[in-house]
Amino acid sequence: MSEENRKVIVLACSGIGKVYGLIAREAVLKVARELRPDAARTMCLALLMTDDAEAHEIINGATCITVDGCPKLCAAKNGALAGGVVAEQVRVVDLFRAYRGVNAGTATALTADGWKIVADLAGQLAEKIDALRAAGTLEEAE
Amino acid sequence: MPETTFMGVPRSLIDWSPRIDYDKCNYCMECAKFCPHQVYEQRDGKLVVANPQNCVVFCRACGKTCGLDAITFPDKAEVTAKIKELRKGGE
Amino acid sequence: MAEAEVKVGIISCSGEDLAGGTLSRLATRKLLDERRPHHTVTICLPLFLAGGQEERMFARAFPTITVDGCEKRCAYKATERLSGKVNASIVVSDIVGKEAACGCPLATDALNEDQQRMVELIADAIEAAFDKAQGTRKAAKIVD
Amino acid sequence: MAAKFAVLPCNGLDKPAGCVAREIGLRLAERDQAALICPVLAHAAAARYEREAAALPAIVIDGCATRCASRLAAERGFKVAQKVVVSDEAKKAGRDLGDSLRLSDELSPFIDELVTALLAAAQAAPAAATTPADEGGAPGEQGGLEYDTHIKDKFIFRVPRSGFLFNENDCWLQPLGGKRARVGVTDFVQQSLSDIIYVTLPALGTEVEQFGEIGAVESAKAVFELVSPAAGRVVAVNNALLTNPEFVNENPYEKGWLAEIELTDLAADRDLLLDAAQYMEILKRKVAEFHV
Repeated sequence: MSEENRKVIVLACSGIGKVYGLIAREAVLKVARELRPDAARTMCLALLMTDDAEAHEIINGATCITVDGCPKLCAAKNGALAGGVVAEQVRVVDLFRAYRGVNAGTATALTADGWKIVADLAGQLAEKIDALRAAGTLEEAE
Repeated sequence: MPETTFMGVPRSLIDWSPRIDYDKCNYCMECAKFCPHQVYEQRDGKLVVANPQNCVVFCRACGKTCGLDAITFPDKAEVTAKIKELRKGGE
Repeated sequence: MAEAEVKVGIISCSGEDLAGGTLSRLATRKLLDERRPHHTVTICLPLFLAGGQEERMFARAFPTITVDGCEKRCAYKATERLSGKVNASIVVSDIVGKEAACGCPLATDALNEDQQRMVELIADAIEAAFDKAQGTRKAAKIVD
Repeated sequence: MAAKFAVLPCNGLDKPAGCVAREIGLRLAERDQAALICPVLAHAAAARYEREAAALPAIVIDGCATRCASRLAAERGFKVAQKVVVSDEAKKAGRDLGDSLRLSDELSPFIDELVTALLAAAQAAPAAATTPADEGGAPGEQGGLEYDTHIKDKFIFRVPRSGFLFNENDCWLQPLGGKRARVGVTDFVQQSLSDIIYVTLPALGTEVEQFGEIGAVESAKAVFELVSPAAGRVVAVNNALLTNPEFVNENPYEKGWLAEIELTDLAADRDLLLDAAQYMEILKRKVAEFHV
């Protein structure tokens, strides 16, 4: 198993209608590119909806953390449907209960508060990735 | 603009809108920011109920934003009775 | 009954693995928010699988334009397969070049001036497709 | 013959009244081919009786004032057509239920009377308790209710075809039979608010006037305070919404209900309420003015 395939797949929901989807996306990009580039990778959720053989091979049996904006759980459902093993499932709306009344921005652009939520969420995702690594989950997935 | 109604009664005949106690109001404008129906306006730094007819009959949600309790509403039972009466009269 | 105006649907790929995903999203939102705010609707692409019948009807209810980051054209393929016929397919890499589209994914606050110009260019292409979609398809009744 | 009612007895094994409740349930099931609901299983496996809860009006039999069966019925979404508390009935009839957990023959006529009365009352229950099957339709995907819909762009607004009353403040009331009724918001509210992230439930025991506040739902966009369609006392709340506020988005008429009230005087309040067809007109007007 290659180093790349040992990484946790952080799967964002592709939400484009509301701020929650953008927060999911930004947090996933942040954790995969800045916080844990050696332990996490992104994948295009849209690609998993096509019959792309290569993408399905990568996700099949791989450990995933899904980050969904809303309760429709597009990332969790599509990730599992494509064969991914969803170890953790996060919903941005749940996070918002701790940020009641905060204006996080829109589906297009985040406010400073919105970016703060992204940073918090990305931090949480990094911890989850560390925990999965410590538990040896990723080795077993081989 | 066509006449709006509530329960078949012309909105203009229903006395329902926020009252501001100016002794308590500190002009924080939280109520104005909260209300999506443009009931409030700020005129020369002062908060006014500019569009009382826009107020949703029996909605009191903006009152919750006022930490100083400067916003009150008419008596609900009286307004209800008035609406019932107007409905009867209109039949 | 008055004829309901039919809005045009725009579906973006949102690709999380490449810059084209960010560009396609932002260009799509440009149409929705700025250029044709009252005449466009969108839907999150993965809802075709994660949602219900209501969501899958999307491309049958609206003339639909898909916007994809790269030549894999996931939004186009998934929409045709799961929802309905697509009126126009925009591919970001055809407009801004493969290099720009297939680079690292971008945070929305990390676009440089070139990339911001690219978003406008892509939005121009969507807008042209939008005008065509509205012009060629007479308003069908979907309400009531 | 298909069952016409679901029967949910408390089955209380540690009290004579509970044993009487169980016996009433059994006799109802024998006399009217009613579907017996096991309260223990209903509690342990939430999905087990979903079909019955959605499709059949329920007769709920509580042994004592703890009213376990009523609570369970509310939690599991049963449409309660009739309910009875055995200890209350015994008191009214001047009957001593004794100390034994074994039913004595002496109680048999008392039990039969209650069974007969319950059946008669349930059969004469108001339209609100009738099932979609009775109205000639099959239970829909959403549960037991049938909906009329109004579509604007990609948004679908549903209004339950029957069994509900509405006010112009986009709140509904569903009479459950007896003096009970449920209260919640309509699809207009949940579609306008978008993802609901916080629900404030009214406190149990609160007395609410017609058009008084009865809870609130909140999204990132706005807070919506529920305006009660009728006067009453809050006797139950949907605690599931505290952890799953999205139930209001998923179906505000069924699993997204907010509170159950004991009605003060529905006949008096009815004057200012709308039926489904009237509310649909109001909803269409509001949707036309509404920009997402």
